[in-house]
Amino acid sequence: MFNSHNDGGLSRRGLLKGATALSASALILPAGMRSAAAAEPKKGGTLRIAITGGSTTDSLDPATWSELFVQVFAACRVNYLTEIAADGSLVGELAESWEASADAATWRFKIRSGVTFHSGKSLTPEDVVASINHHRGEDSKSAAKPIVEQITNIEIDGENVVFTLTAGNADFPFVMSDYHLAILPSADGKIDATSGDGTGGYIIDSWEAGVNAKVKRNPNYWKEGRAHFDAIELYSILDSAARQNALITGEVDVIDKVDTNTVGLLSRAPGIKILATTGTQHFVFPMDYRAAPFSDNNVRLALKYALDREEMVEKILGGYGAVGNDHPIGPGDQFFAADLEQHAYDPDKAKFHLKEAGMDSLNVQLSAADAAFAGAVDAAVLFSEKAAAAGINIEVVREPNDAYWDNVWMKKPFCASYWGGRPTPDWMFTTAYAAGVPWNESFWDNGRFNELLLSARSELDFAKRKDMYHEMQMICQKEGSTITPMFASYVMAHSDKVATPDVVATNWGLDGFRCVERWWFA
Amino acid sequence: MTSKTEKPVLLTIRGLRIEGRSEETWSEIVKGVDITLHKGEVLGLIGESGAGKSTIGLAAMGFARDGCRISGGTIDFDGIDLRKAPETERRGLRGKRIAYVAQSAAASFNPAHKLIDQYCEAPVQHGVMDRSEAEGDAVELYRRMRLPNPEEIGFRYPHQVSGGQLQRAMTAMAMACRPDLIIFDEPTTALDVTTQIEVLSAIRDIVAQFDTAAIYITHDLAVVAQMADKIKVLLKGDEVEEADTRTMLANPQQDYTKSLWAVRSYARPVQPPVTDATPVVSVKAVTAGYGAVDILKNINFDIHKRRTVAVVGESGSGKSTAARVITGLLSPRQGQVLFDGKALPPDYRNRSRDQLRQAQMIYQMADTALNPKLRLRDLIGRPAQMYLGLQGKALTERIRNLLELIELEPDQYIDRLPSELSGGQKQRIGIARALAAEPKFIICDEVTSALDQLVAEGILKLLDKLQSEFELAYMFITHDLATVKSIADEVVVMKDGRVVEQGPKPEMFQPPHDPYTELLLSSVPEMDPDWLTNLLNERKQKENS
Amino acid sequence: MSILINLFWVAVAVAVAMGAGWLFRAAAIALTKGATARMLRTAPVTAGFGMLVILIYVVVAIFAPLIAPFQEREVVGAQFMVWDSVHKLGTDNLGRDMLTRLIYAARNTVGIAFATTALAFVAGSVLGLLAATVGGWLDQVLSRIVDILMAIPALVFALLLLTIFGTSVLKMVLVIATIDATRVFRLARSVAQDIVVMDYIEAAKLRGEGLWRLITREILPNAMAPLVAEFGLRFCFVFLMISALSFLGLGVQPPTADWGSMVRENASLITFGDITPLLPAGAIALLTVAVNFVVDWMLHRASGLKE
Amino acid sequence: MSVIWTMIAKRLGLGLLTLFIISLIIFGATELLPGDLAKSILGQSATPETVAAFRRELGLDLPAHTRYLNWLFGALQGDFGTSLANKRPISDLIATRLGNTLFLALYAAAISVPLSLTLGVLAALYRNSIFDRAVNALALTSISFPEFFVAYILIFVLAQSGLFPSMAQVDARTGFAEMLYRTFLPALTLTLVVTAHMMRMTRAAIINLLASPYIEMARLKGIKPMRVILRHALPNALAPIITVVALNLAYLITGVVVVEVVFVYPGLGQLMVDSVAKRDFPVVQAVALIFAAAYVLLNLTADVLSTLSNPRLVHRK
Repeated sequence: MFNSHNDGGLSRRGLLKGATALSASALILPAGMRSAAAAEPKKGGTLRIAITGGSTTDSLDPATWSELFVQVFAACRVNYLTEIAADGSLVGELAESWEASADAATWRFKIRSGVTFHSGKSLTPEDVVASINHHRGEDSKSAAKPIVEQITNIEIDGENVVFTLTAGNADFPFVMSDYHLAILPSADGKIDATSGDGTGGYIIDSWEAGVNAKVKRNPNYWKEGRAHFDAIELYSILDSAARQNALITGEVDVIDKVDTNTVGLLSRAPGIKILATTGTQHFVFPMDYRAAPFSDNNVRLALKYALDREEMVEKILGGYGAVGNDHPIGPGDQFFAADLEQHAYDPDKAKFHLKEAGMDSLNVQLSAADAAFAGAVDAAVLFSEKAAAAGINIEVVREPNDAYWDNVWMKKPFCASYWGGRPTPDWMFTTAYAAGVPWNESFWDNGRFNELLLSARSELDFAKRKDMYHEMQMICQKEGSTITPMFASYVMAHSDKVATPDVVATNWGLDGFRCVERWWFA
Repeated sequence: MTSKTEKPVLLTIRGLRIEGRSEETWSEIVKGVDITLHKGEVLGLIGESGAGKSTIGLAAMGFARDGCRISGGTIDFDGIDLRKAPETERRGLRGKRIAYVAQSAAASFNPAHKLIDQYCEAPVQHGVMDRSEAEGDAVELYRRMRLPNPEEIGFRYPHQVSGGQLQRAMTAMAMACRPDLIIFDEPTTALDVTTQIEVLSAIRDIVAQFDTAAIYITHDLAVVAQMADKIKVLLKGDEVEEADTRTMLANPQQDYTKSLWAVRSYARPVQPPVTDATPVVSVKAVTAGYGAVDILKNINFDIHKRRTVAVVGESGSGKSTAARVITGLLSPRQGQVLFDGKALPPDYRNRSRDQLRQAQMIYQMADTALNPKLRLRDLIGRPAQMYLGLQGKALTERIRNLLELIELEPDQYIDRLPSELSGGQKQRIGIARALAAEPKFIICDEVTSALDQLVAEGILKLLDKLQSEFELAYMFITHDLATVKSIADEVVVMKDGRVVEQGPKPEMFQPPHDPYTELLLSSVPEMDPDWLTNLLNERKQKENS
Repeated sequence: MSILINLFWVAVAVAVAMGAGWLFRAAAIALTKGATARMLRTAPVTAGFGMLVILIYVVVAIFAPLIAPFQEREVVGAQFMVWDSVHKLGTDNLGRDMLTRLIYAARNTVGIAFATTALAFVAGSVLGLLAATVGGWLDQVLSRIVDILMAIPALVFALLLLTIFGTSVLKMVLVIATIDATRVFRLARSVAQDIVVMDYIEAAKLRGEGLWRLITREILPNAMAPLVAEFGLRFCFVFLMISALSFLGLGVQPPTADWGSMVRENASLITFGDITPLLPAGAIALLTVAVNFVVDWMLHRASGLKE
Repeated sequence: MSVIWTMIAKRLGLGLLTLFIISLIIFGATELLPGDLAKSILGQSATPETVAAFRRELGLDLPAHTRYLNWLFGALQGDFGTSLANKRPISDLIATRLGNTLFLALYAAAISVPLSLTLGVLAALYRNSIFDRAVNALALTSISFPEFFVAYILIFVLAQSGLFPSMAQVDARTGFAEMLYRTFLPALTLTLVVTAHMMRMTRAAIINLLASPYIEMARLKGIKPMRVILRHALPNALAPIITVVALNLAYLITGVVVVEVVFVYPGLGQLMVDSVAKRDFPVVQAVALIFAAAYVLLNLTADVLSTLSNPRLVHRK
């Protein structure tokens, strides 16, 4: 219902899709813990961050976390079994190490010793079991329930916690980095979900839901070379102009989700640095493959040629992003099909395909709300404007932000949507493009594509796999039912007093929520 | 009398010209008037509405109302040139040396403050005395003004005090700084005749006691005759003539003045007595009121064809309530109203359209009785259209015909709005609207009391003419006995919701009277300058005896 | 010093505006005759200025396609281009011509605001007059309902209703009109209560006039002055309501240009001292001031004060 | 005085009825909103099982009328329940925010009411002068800018120069002077928004009376113009002014969500909007009732004061 919540919807959905997709496959193997920071951090200072997505209904219960504010707040207070490092690799956090059975259906995590909670209680494997169980079971109302459903049993074996899965999953350690799966202190096999206690680098000082949270450094933090600030204040600022103002007036040091309309102006302000990380986040317009007129590939192609991607990157992303080529694989990916012809704005081609489809003109409705992604309505308007030259009439329908994912997404035949992206093509394709999967938002079903997806998953030869993914990208581009006009960066801004590591994580905004641990005052 | 003119001159006005603005154009409303007033002298300014008498009175204070400006002449008050003096100096005079008594004390007292607070304001603000002195002084003056409970009355709010008392309190307030000059602007016009006597005598006495000069503005000759040393007659901003009171009354020079005097003599011929025909309207033993209070108590009277029954009484006597019962706006608790011998449904909403048509009403205030947004065509035409079903040409013809009946030129007036008419013309429209329904019976509720005498005269004559032409029965509600004298066939005198006396007019104006009728009759001012003095003496003797 | 210069320009602008107002009034008087000219002669310069502005807005709104240099939704350049000879007021965030958008917005905004206000007034005043005329239980029921609706904060109420029913222009008009109608009802009722006690209403009732005619012919014409004055203010508040709704994500459907949403879209630029967002806001402000200048004059006439 | 007590009793009774009906309306509206708490908290991750579990736990699976009656009986016993979303008692949730909202409302009122009355009186005194017209035009301009826009302009002018903070962050530890300083910009924004309305009404109500005979009488008593306005016109113009002031105070309490968002001020408006978005019905209900009660009470106060300001109603004959 309210604009201010769009931003939140984004992260919530992204993770979940990503997290479920993990069950399919992943290539990243356990690695030792290493520091992401190259420069020498200094200690001290109070970091003030203005963040979107805070709400008065926020809770300390990890089962309900969904928006950026609570995610960053959590990163201050708690740890997980595993952590995604700034370079995208997986490192252990509260798990010192882990190993899998040969079929990858049993996972044994060695729990770090000598870690204490803020309350002084020592971390035990029981706490881990209780923390994960909080999301499981019949009565679980956790957002993370779908991703822990694969766990059939959890056992303690000395310092280890052993997870038994329904089937083999090489990516299970990845799952354990999910931000819901915070490790909290337990008693009698249950955690107190709302105590606010944790093993993290900062201890709660005060918290008012939807307003602010203040934490101070945990003097007993177990991690070396992390959590440099004396204290951190998180402010929930929903209005993007207010966030900018707070940064300009020096009332906060870091803001997230910079308004792309004015990012250029903000970058020229003295003492302010823009930080943009480009990863896998991309914006899409899925079309319902099952329904006319989108069931005709010529119509889909006509629409793909009828929008100006360069302009969208420029005007919707403020230049912070890259054009998309109607498939979900980002240009940074090792499997990216660079030689694929780039779809560009070409009204003649669009007209041609329209004619092929036996039409002189096309009238469609495009549903959008800024809940889908910031600027979605404007993007739809630009689309509509450019498409007119090709005889395509796109009527932009602005839907309420409120309940957009409930009422519009996957319900209206043509709408705006977004993906946080996934580290591997298989993961991404499996989440949203494989026939019949829950988040196949376009209801696309391509035999050849589905076949390739299965074989690629089990193919170990890199060259062959590359060929397969290449072909899949091409199929997606030529026959897919999703228009992917752009890849969007996470755009943050901070005062030049704040120092950041050379490598900043791209999996989420604010250094994968971990700016609170990884950044410092220069 | 002569002694006063030997006193020093207080106020000299020469060639006074005042302009008024309407719709962004200025036009002269006072056209060169001269006034000379000696200390302690009372000048009566008399004229009809629009004569500029109030404007002149205010100009004597160096004051012009919003939308007016003094454009020429000199105003010299005791050596001070009020036109040239700065506003602060003029303000210093007002309330202190020149005071003002307004027509309606009820409207001119601030409803938010107690009387005594308002009394004390001028003396304290002008630094004449401090608050406690002023309060003591107020009690003294209230006593002299013969107000009841002089110690206590000042602590009441204006709405808690009756109109006659308020008018005296206002005179007391004007006297607070012992001014040299008081402007009385129609101070008794809004009062009942019996109350008027008390106020007039109190004013006259206090002015004499403090030897204050006064300008007494009124349209009522008989009143001014009691109050003024000399009289100036005004007509449309021009001076007609000025003379000392007795001379003026005895021997007016100008035609206009004579015509003013003559008004008083109109009386319609005496009608033959009624036979035993069925009365058009018959009020039978009606008791009515609001809530638990009975306003009317067992009222009976009949009105016959071609007859005018005047219902006379002071405010609160129930005469208007009687009209409301007849029209059906108020259902009686007991009794009934017969029309042509048949009982009317008590509530107008249950009456048939024809019953509604047969009884029409003309209101006191034509301003509020005519919808200001409708043109005369619609105002008059509507009843004809509704009751008689006239349309198109026939309707227009009827409207023109009605306008002719009320002596207004149809071509000129048919498309005017009420705001484009004079007071008398508006009242004529009210009459035409009643006639348009072709009724048998018309209630005239104080139809002339808001009008100047000459105009009222015209209306009365018109009503008279129409009555004989259409054989109408009139119920004429009034508090003015002069009107009764000129138009009534029969008189019903009411007091406190009861009929005190009723009968044919000639009998009513002949003794013996009911005491209340006697009081009413004797309270009507007469042109004799000694009338008030004599009357008060008479009453005092009666009380003593 | 710069303040002085700014003040100087403000003074010049005011002088020019008043001069234009005076000229317009003079021209209007010259071109009309009879009662209209007499009425116009009572208009102060501010009212002349107000009428001139309203006239300009109406002309712009009606002839928007002829006046505007580009199409309403046409993307003509990069985003936020500076003012130049082609794009007199630069471009907006999507690279649409700002001047064009402003001109079309006049049509849309004024149209929507007018429709909303008109609807609110028809509903509010008919019910208000009815309540005052009939009185009794009808009055009680209607007044209580209005009291209840007014006790729910307008913005929250609008948000609830729009979320439930969706955000098409029609629904927005209906929702805002409903909320505004409660305010109009109160005014109409209180004005009518003063009128129904007048003798001419009594005369009409005694004549046997029906309720409808009583309301439309006898009461309504006399209640017009305060209602028109309220219309002026309400009309302007509709822009603000739309703007506030658009702040909360529920405004006019894109790509329709409307001032309220345009203020919202460009508002964050003010943080950087860019005056672009002042343009639509200024358009609203100018119209508000103009309408109320005229309304003030009409109220003044109705009040009968002669100064 | 008994007149007033009767009126208060009657109006309070009506007020309670109003609150009851509003609670029904709000309940109905939240029922009609698409989605429910379970869905909006879980978002896209909602699966039928988790949603069902959520509903069971919160009692959302009960029929609507049962839930309403449960709430109603609780509320009648003074127990407004706990937030569905984060289990905190609603009274805790609301207490500080109500305090903040009232503080800001009173702060804005403390500036705007005297300001608008003064300006209104001066405009009436110097009516049709340059001063009058300038004040009028400025006031109209200030109300024709959307609130958030006024806020941005004030931030640009007053916060970027470092005079005042752009964020009105306050908590229980903030001292009074600090509170005044930190909330100055939101208070000023609201002042600009409400002043025009009150000022225009003051001016109009006074000017309306200037043609009254008693005003002319006062002038003819030689009273200074300022005193004529203050002592003679103002007391009689109080009723409409009080009504408008009450309306605006109600607005300051109930209608400032936009200002709260821009200045990051933790008030009730934001709580209401968040709770509506999350379908947290008991919180929505409680806040809506507070708003409605504020409106009812302010109106009642206005009517009582209007009555008291009118001697004709207080002192019967």
